[in-house]
Amino acid sequence: MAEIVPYGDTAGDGMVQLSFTLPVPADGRAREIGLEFLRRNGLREPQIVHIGAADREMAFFVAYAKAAHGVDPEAVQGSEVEAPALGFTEVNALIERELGRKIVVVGAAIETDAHTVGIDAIMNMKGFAGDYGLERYPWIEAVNLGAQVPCERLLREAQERSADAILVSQVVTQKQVHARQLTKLVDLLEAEGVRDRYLLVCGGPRLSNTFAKELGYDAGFGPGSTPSTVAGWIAQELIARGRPV
Amino acid sequence: MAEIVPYGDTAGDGMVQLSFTLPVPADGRAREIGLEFLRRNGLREPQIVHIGAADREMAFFVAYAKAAHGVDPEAVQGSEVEAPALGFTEVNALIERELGRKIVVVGAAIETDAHTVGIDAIMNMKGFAGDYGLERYPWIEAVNLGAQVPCERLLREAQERSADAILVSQVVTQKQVHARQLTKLVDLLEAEGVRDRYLLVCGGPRLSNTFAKELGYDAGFGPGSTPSTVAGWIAQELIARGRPV
Amino acid sequence: MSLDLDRGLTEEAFALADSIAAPIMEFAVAHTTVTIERTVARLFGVDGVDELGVPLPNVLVDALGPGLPGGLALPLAEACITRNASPQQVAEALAAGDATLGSDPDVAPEARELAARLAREADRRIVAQRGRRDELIAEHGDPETPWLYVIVATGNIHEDARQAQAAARAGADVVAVIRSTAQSLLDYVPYGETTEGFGGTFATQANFRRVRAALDDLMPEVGRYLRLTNYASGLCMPEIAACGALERLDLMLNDSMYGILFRDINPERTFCDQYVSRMINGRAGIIINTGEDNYLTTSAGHESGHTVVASTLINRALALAAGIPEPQIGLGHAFEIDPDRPGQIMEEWALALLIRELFPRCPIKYMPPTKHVTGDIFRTHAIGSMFNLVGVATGQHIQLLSILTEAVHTPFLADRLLAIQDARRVFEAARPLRDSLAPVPGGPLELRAQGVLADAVELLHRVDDAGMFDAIAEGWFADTPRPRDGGRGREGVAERGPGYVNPFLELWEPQLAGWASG
Amino acid sequence: MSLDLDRGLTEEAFALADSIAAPIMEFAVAHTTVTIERTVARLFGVDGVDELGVPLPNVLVDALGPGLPGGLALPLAEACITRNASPQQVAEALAAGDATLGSDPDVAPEARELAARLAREADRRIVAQRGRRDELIAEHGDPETPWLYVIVATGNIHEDARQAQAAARAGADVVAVIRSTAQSLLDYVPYGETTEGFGGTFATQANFRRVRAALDDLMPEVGRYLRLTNYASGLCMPEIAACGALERLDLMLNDSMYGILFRDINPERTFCDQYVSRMINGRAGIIINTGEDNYLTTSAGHESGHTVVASTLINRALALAAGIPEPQIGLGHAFEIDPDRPGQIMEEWALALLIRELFPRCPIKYMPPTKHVTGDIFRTHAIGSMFNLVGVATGQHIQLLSILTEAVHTPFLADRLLAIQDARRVFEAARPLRDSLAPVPGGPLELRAQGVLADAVELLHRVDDAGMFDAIAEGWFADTPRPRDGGRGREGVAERGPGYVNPFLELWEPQLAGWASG
Ligand code: B12
Ligand code: B12
Ligand SMILES: Cc1ncc(COP(=O)(O)O)c(C=O)c1O
Ligand SMILES: Cc1ncc(COP(=O)(O)O)c(C=O)c1O
Repeated sequence: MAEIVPYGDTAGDGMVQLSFTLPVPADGRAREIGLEFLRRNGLREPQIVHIGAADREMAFFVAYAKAAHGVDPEAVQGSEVEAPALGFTEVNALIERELGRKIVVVGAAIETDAHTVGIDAIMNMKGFAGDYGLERYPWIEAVNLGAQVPCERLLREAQERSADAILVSQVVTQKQVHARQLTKLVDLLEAEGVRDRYLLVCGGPRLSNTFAKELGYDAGFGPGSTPSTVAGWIAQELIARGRPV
Repeated sequence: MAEIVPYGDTAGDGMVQLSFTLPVPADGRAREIGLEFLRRNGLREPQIVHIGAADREMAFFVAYAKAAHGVDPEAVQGSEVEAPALGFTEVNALIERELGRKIVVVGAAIETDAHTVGIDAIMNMKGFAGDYGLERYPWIEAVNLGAQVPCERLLREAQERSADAILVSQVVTQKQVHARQLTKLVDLLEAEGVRDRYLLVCGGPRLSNTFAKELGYDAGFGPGSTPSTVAGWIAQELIARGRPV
Repeated sequence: MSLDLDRGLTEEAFALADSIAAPIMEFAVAHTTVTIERTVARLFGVDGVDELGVPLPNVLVDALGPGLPGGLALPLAEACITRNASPQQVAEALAAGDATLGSDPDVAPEARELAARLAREADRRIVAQRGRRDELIAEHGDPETPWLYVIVATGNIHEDARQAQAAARAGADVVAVIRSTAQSLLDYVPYGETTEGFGGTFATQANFRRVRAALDDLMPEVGRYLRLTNYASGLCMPEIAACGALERLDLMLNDSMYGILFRDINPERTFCDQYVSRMINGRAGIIINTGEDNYLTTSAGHESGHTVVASTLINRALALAAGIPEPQIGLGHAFEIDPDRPGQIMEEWALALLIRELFPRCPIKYMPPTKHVTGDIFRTHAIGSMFNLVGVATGQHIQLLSILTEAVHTPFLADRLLAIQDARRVFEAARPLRDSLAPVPGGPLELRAQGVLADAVELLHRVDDAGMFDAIAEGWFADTPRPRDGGRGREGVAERGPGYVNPFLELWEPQLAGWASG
Repeated sequence: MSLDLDRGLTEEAFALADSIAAPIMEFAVAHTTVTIERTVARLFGVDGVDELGVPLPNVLVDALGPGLPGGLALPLAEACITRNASPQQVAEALAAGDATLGSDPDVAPEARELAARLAREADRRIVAQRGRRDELIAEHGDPETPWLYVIVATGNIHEDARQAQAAARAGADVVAVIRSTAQSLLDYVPYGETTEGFGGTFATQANFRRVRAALDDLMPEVGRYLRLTNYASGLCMPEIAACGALERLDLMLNDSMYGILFRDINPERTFCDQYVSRMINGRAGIIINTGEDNYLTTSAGHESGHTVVASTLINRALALAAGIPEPQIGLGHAFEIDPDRPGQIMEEWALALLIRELFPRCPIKYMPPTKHVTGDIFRTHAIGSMFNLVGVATGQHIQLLSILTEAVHTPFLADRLLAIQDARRVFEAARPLRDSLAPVPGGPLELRAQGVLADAVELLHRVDDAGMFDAIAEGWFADTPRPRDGGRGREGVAERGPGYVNPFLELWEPQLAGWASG
């Protein structure tokens, strides 16, 4: 397939909107500095449509410009987790039929992260947006350890319960703290030589499946994920891996 | 001076915000396509923070990323029109003292453009944001021809009134119609061999001084311009050019 | 939400508006214009252009000569009879230089009959489209108010159609195709599907049809009737109204003064044209939308609320006089006070509520902030959201959505999407406010509304005394003075002479409920 | 704007809250904690860290040993006397292994006197800062309400100071420096100016001083008093309150349950700590801010309004019991119902008005939408603008501004600017709404407010019956069950034994108006 470019007013115009702050005063020279900044970053026909003073020596810009490059969607690898479109009942039936035993899942918001609403949405009874959480699945044993759980403790719990999958939530991303903490868990699993024993899954609003895989996870779930998708993926994956009962 | 980069959360982080629409469905592959689009346009560490369906085959993205290039403000040429910071009284006094006669100014919104609020703000009695318009200046004779004035008519009026300056407003910019119409006027003046007789000034919300100069104008006034700045610049420029009385 | 309005004052306001409308109507019914005559041609089925691209209705009316003696209907019908041809064939022959417009007294009675028959046929087509609309509404459902009204303006009718569909999928109820700059100054209606325009797309009958079909196709998918809009105002009001009637537009911008004030069209011309165009809109079941919002772009919004109110009253009187019933009179007003002005939101709320209460049966149309928004698209978006709140809390009927890039460019696909999403959210989230909050008696909002009404009545008194033509010449509306004999298109106005025949007027005028009594 | 609230019901609500607070206060006055004792050290002037980076107040209290026999004041004073040294010198010597905490009965009477004198000195410093605040307000002026409250959260105190200044120049009235993740779980207060933090910057006394100075410097330029805020809640409530008192913070987040519910801190620990920290806040003239907004992040906003109301009543009762007068009790609540829920804006308006009317003398703090906003920054910005409208229309006192990137990252410099500009505009534009609109009696908004109040009273009854510890263990607040003996920091709680001495309590407790009677 051919390259596509952004669609603003009409097909093929390539228009993108930008906003940014430069450490210069919002004076008569700001516009040209902003335009030059955009040109240097390869943007074509830039227009600055707003300049506001964000401080004495700080100018906030709103701009429109044409992107110089398109993208060929066919050539792009990677996507969100592809899970079977199964509901609560189907997933349970699948586990019962194919595995014949409960799947054990241990989850937590790890290290410094205290945001539990995301992992709770996936794991707790109540679930998310009308979709029941894993705790409610008769064929899943779900243990949610809550907030700020050190990696060491999470691993210990997983080992003690012979978990099939470890679920990790990371919400705070400032200064890449999530990447560091997620990597810490992978390192720990590898150091203990148990990485292959678990499906390792992470989730959070700033995570993508591709990024999760780069970090060494089996899957990553982004914003708006639902429990049934997660459950469906885990069940499917365990079955595919032919995990012994 | 050194290069500067955008300031998002902290100095030097280079963060910019973008939004754009790509003609792809807002499905599980959209995020990676959006990220790849940003990377291909040279943006670093792109994050897609929102994907919305703008149509069946249209996805709207909001993104943050780091700009790959900074800009050296010192190296940037061009700026808004630099006019003396004179008020109504000073400008009149200056004209009286240095030229000793009224300046004649003819203005219009030309060709297809019917937006007169901008040129009225500069020329009519009432003015703009509490700053009187040129008509009120005792030492300026200001003739506002209004909307949708053909270039030919504007030139004829300028000639008949022996104008010193021609003021042109252009507001509609879709498909570069303003550039075409502004160029038409310059071409006409040059064809008639009278380009040098007039200070040629344009204005409008999407115009900049630099762009105006590229098109062959003496100055261009952007959004928020005030009558006294325009009057001050015209007076100063006529004096500098030593125009005979 | 309800204001404590002085009944005496509101009755005075309506009576004054009727009195102001009367002399205008007297002028209108005594005159015709080139575009009114071209409308006859169009409704007789004449379409297409000659080899120079001149529309055939123009070719016919040009052939009629200055003064438009007797109107086009009879000479055209005579030519049809003499040549045993359709009006279209006559027009084509005329364009080719093979025919003249007959003035053959022998066939006159027959011609009158033919003209009357052609008019009845046209009327049936119009009424059929009206019926079709009713059917489709019954089938697909009518959206809740405020209707979400968006514009498309790419210049290319095919892109417009695509974006109209995208908007409808996102939740738009009404789609307007903005016209290319300066079309309103053309003394003809362009022809065919067009793909080049600036700031908008040409209003042509074929373009109407193109987008109409795109929306009709989508109704089963979106599960509601989708309305289409275009602009009548300009030098061709009745012709465009006729195109709209034939192609089942649902709303049309049709203001009795817009052309005068904002396009420098001659006042006499406009008053004749608006009358006939409105008669057609009325017959077609089309909701007209007036353009009072525009006043606040050339005058200061917080000072000119009363001119908006006065104008809506006059526009309504003139619409009733053209036979349009109140449920089709979409009076316009706007959220257009400088947002940096202290108290702005309260003042906007007051005006919106005032218009709502003055015209409880009219599908009033609320226009978004435009003039005081800037390239700060975040600010514009937030101001637009406030506009949506006021719209739903005061029970507006048609809400033209605010676009975050209003001060930048004609709306991008995604700009419109953001507008629709905001309106949907705010309308649902704030709908119960209308029954939840009431103006405090004597509070700032109620006082503001009462003050604006009082000022409007005062202005109406002055207009009534001066007469409408003089009031306009004085610049009392939109701060834009327009003399009665100035502006474009006056040469196209002619007295309806004693022999003047217009079978459409014969058909429709008697049905008017008697404009003088409003 | 005023709701027709049932006076009987509101009085019942206040009485129930007092009754619920009583057993908590009984527990609090009978216990001390490690951080309460460290607070004594801090107020005695002890600061700094040992060579391992352990804060000297911790070194001292660790030396006291488990059970905190008798409290720190006497042993420390005794050591001072025996060594003829200041508390700081004693602490340094202790850290170096050169000293022990004395328990020398000979000097006991002298030590009691020294302790009392040191406490009076500390009190004078606190009162002096309070006086300085009053002076500066008199000199530079106090902003109109709603105050514009923004957060900075870069992790680096110097960037924070710079951004605080930028925000103040743009119009912010209150600046909060958000703490680094998980600081509240540290059982010590970090030391010195810090430049590394995640999601925020460490709360240290030096950091307080750094931003305080940045804001003080700017007051002449911006022409108003600039308020500074930080967080007391966590494992070190009274210590941080002491630092805040000494560095002239103006507001402090201080919730009687936040640590329990959202940081899994032991309930007994928190109830003791909140009591002493509030006593200090009260003395320092600092406005406390409670954190009811957080409930709506773990519970559904439209279902849990009554838990917010119940909690504000309890928080108020506990604040009064700690000697804080109403003008310093900044009860928190939030605009946190799902914006896609029909009627959301009406329901938010109802809750905001209810809180306003229940606590007319409290500087109530209104928290922005956070949980239901998304990466669609345009939508978030518009929702924030609506929050600003409701804030000013219902007369909120402190408005924590909504940031368009709430769901994305801690606020960028420009994000905060956009928030401030929106708030300034909306506050000015909508201010007169408060006197313009009133709830329709029996309308949806009034019914909603009355319903939430009734549910709150019902919940208070249940809490009163069960007792607070059990109510929390049941998960009645924030849908988060916390057992009395669970959570962090319980080992740091000890009974105030018979020999317990705390000269600050001796100074401040008798001034309390008698908490049991509210
Ligand atoms: C609620 C909340 C809190 C609550 C948390 C309560 C609790 N018990 O969780 C409280 C008030 C305690 C809090 C505190 C803080 N927070 Co907070 N908080 C939020 C908020 C408002 C909502 C998060 C939320 O609940 N979303 C709803 C859930 C359902 O969505 P979700 O997490 O994305 O989860 C979904 C998916 O991502 C996925 N998912 C998530 N996890 C997992 C795991 C697995 C295994 C799978 C499969 C899927 C999955 O499935 C879920 C359902 O679809 C966000 C802002 C926002 N709107 O996003 C800020 C936010 C996350 N917080 C932030 C910060 C910085 C903090 C603080 C550090 C300071 C502060 N600003 O107050 C503290 C300290 C927290 C700490 N130590 O970690 C920042 C993070 C910035 C960044 N990107 O680095 C945010 C973005 C706000 C901001 N703009 O500053 N916070
Ligand atoms: C008012 C208005 C109208 C009024 C005009 C009334 C009148 N008599 O002027 C009406 C309703 C008639 C109108 C019609 C149309 N408009 Co219009 N209109 C606007 C609007 C809302 C405000 C413009 C304005 O008055 N600004 C206030 C003045 C004071 O600002 P200004 O023009 O920038 O002028 C300042 C400076 O630029 C400078 N300046 C300007 N000119 C000059 C000249 C000189 C010599 C100097 C020194 C300085 C100077 O000084 C002024 C004072 O500071 C804008 C949206 C917006 N907010 O910008 C759309 C807008 C300009 N219109 C637009 C369009 C497309 C149209 C139409 C084609 C269709 C439509 N959308 O309705 C028609 C046809 C017009 C035509 N043939 O040209 C588009 C243009 C898109 C683009 N960039 O191409 C805009 C941006 C709206 C949009 N987003 O779609 N419009
Ligand atoms: C009533 C009315 N008619 C027509 C138009 C558009 O006219 P034109 O095509 O001249 O821009 C407008 C635009 O604002 C209007 O308000
Ligand atoms: C009352 C209260 N205290 C403290 C905090 C911050 O605590 P921490 O530093 O644990 O994130 C918050 C944050 O929302 C709060 O609402």
